Amino acid sequence: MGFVRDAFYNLRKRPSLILIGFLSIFFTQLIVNIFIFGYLEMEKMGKFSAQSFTIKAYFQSEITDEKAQETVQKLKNLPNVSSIVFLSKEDAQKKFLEYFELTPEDFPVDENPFPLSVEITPKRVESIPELANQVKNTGLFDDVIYGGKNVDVFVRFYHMLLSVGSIVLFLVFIFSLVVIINLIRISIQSRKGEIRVFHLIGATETFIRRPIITEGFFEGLFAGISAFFLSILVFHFLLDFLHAAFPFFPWINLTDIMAPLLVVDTFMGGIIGILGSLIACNSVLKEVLR
Amino acid sequence: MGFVRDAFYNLRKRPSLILIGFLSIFFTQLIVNIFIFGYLEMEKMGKFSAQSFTIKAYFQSEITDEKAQETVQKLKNLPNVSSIVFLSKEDAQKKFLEYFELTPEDFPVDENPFPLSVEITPKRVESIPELANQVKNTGLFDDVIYGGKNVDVFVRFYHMLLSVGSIVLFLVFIFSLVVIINLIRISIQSRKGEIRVFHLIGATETFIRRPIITEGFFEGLFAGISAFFLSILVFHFLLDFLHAAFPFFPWINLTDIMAPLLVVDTFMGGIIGILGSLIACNSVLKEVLR
Amino acid sequence: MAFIGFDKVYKIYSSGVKALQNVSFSIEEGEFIFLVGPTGAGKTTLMKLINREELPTSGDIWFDDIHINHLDDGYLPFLRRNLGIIFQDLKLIPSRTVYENLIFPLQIMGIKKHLISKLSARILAMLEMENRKHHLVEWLSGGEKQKLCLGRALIHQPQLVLADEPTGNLDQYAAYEMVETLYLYCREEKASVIVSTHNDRLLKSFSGRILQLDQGHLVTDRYSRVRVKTGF
Amino acid sequence: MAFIGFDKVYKIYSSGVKALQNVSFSIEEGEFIFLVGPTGAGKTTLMKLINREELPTSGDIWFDDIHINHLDDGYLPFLRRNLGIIFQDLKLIPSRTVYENLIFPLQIMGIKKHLISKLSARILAMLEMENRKHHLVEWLSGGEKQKLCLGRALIHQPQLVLADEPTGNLDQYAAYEMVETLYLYCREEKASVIVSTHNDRLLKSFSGRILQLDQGHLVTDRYSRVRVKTGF
Ligand SMILES: Nc1ncnc2c1ncn2[C@@H]1O[C@H](COP(=O)(O)OP(=O)(O)OP(=O)(O)O)[C@@H](O)[C@H]1O
Ligand SMILES: Nc1ncnc2c1ncn2[C@@H]1O[C@H](COP(=O)(O)OP(=O)(O)OP(=O)(O)O)[C@@H](O)[C@H]1O
Ligand SMILES: [Mg+2]
Ligand SMILES: [Mg+2]
Repeated sequence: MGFVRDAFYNLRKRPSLILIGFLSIFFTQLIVNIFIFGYLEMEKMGKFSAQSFTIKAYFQSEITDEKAQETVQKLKNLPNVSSIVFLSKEDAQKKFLEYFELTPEDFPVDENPFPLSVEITPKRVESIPELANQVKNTGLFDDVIYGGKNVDVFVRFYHMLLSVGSIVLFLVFIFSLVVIINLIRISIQSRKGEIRVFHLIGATETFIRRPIITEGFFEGLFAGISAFFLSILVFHFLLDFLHAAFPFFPWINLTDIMAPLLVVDTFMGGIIGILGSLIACNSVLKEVLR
Repeated sequence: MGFVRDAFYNLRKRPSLILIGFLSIFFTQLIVNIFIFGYLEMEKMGKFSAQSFTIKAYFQSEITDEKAQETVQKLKNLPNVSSIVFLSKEDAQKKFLEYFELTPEDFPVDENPFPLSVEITPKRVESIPELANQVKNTGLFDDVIYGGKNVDVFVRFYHMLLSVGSIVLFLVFIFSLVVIINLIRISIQSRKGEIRVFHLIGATETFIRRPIITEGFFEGLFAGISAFFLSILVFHFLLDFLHAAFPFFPWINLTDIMAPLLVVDTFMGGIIGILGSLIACNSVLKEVLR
Repeated sequence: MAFIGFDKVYKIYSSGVKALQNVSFSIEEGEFIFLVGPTGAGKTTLMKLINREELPTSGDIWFDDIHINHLDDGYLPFLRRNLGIIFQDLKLIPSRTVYENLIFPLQIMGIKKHLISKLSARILAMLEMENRKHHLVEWLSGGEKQKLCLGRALIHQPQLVLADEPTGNLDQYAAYEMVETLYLYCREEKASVIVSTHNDRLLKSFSGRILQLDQGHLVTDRYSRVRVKTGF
Repeated sequence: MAFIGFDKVYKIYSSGVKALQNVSFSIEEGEFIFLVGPTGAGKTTLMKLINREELPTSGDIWFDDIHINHLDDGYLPFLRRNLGIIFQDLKLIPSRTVYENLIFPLQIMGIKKHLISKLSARILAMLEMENRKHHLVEWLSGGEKQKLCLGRALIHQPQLVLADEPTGNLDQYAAYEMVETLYLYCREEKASVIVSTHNDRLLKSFSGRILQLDQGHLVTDRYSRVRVKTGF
């Protein structure tokens, strides 16, 4: 494991380089973490709000009770459906009368005019429009209605976050990578003389690369882990603040985001470190060794 | 101007360093720009919404018409007041009757029960709570009311953005500075041999510093200006998207943010560049020159 | 088959300088060779060609049955491990210690720790630098650095030693000692040694073959035999 | 008042090495001095003290009425501009051209362009390196680099030249030429010149004062007069 010791030796000898590499990965990881936070928060909001949004679908009048029951069973199996309530004509009438505080006597008619209907609770808010469409497409319903504008706004926001988020994450990843590649390049170039001497007295390229790549890996890893800890700290205070400021909002729990953050940070840090140093080695070693 | 040419020579010789420095300043400037964007957008929303929020203040019953008129003049001069409308008892009664579609005959009373009142339109939403307080503190009013919860939420968001924003901006500034300091350090260290030779044959420290600081300045400046152009491009598309997605929202105009962005980016870039290279010189030159 | 063979070798640098022109010779195992010639004659260039630091513009170079100028880059390290080189510009790493610099050739070959310390102890004793073991190389005087280079060139017991102007910073006595060390190494290990030098007093103290370069041409190739070993 | 004065100078490095011990001497303007002594005797150290690269552990050093070891750092550049130094390890910048390296001392002093080109043309002619003007220094042979160092040391016409082992990579003829150039410079410009060398044949070719160091002690301080100027 001599090359690990060598890597640490090199890391120690170039504090400025390390600091920049560290800061860059760290900083970009923070941004990644903010997006993960935002995404998980959105998820939570989506789940939470889903309970207050339902889809109401009214069967066409010619549909029989049995046919309707059957349809309900089918709908229940759709992946986005959390629960589904079937309202018979009688249930509907009862609900109507209760709502207006009337008795059946106040409302005497020959035939019950209320249609059969279902009330579907979706698993997630953002799936409501799609689900409503699916229900409509069965062709059995007269009318399918849901929370309309509110849901649409939420869904639009959700998609915006996802698309902007993935673009930003991609950019941030590229940024980290470019920085690390170039830092390792500089690190190689600042050891140019040493590396040339090694090569001239018979070191193989593997011998020269190994500590450099180890160095990159550890740098990325440490930066990632540090970013994790700082993020947790920041989010801790942020969530405290948010809970205090908007207590009725469904804020995420710190413990829920810890595992995903840790995995993403260490993994991404390490990958960026290794990938960066590999690319840097390939691009600059040939030139240094001539 | 030999040292400017020298600075460019050095910049050209260390493309990796330049790239990182550039990317870091660039990236942090982008973040700064996003906050400037957010801030200006908030400003715009504040101004826009202000028109739909007014403060209503009802004079105490013992206040005379003249005293009230006088107070109105005074309030008009408060810095946060955009406009103020005085309602006499008669105006109030007329308004009430109009609202409920009644005629004076429907509402025959001896004495007009309506109090004197004013309706104040503020310049900015976020100043409403403060303004309301000022009005209340005159001691002449029975009751001062305004949009309540909506305004409070907006104001809370506004302050959150300001405080989080200024913390983030500060961090970002420090980050840029640390990166630049360390890059210039590396740049100095990678020229260590050269600088030592210069010093040994009689170069003054000023002679050695000048191209380094020039180098830092130009690096910062270019990164800042580039960040400006990219930001403008990104905001252009973002605003297009936002206008299309939420057309009735008071989105900012691109032309409104161009000037502040340009000033902040070039200025901050240059300052970071100069400051960074100055600090780097001081900290590392002594050691290199021993 | 010769140990080292140069066959009509030309080396013309990109700057247009003709460093070697039509150089042909061959060296057997165990030969001791002085390479002489004025400044800029091409001595260092010749050594760089053997080391494959440079490729010849034309001509062929053989080393122990290997065609050096057609050698795959991957085999380069294994070629170089057979060589022990004292570079004209030393090529030490100033920020590392004497000991670290000395054992680089062994580390590179992945030699075991205990063998490294045994070999290095012997070399340090030979150089009389035991007490400088942990000094940084940048603390050494010019002559001390050159002695360290000798140690680094011999520590892995190479088949061929290239010593490029190894006595430039040494006084006459130390210079004689250094060349004597190389001469004995050549005799005892049956290794070939090529010493480039400007110091013609050394030529008179050791028998050996003399290759003389002038403006890139090999102008002399002769044996000189020292009748009475004079010492210094 | 002497031009250069050493008064009971000791230099003990942090590693514990006693490089100079109780060294006292003085040098007048226009003197030509050989500094001799075996490897590690302290020659380079003595020159580093004059250049203020190192501070003495104790004792005083004077240069033209200036107390060097009490000199404020800010005046250092102005002290050094009076010196022309050929460093033992050359201290050229390999990635720059011959011309760029040559004119650094002039650039540093802010000399005007036309004067720079006039002075550099003269030096390049003296070195016979006009055709190498735009070559990178890393392309030069060892001897050529040393000649370039001579040029850089003289181009700004310093009052004092320190040449530390300037002939290590030169053949006997080129070495003689280099020392002759320094000798003539000393005569014509009334400058003092200190040449450290291991090459005792040079001592026999030029008259001058000889300072001999041994293990940090100044053991000899004598004049040698060459009766018949032999040349080479
Ligand atoms: N990389 C290079 N590019 C261009 N020219 C070079 C290069 N290396 C050496 N030369 C030139 O080739 C010629 C031979 O150089 P070389 O170093 O072989 O001489 P040398 O015999 O070792 O001289 P010295 O005794 O001064 O060390 C010289 O004129 C030198 O300037
Ligand atoms: N920076 C330093 N730190 C510690 N010891 C040093 C340092 N520089 C030189 N020395 C030691 O001081 C002694 C004198 O060194 P110096 O370089 O002056 O010798 P020199 O006479 O120039 O020898 P050479 O002829 O080999 O160049 C040597 O033993 C050397 O190892
Ligand atoms: Mg050579
Ligand atoms: Mg010396």
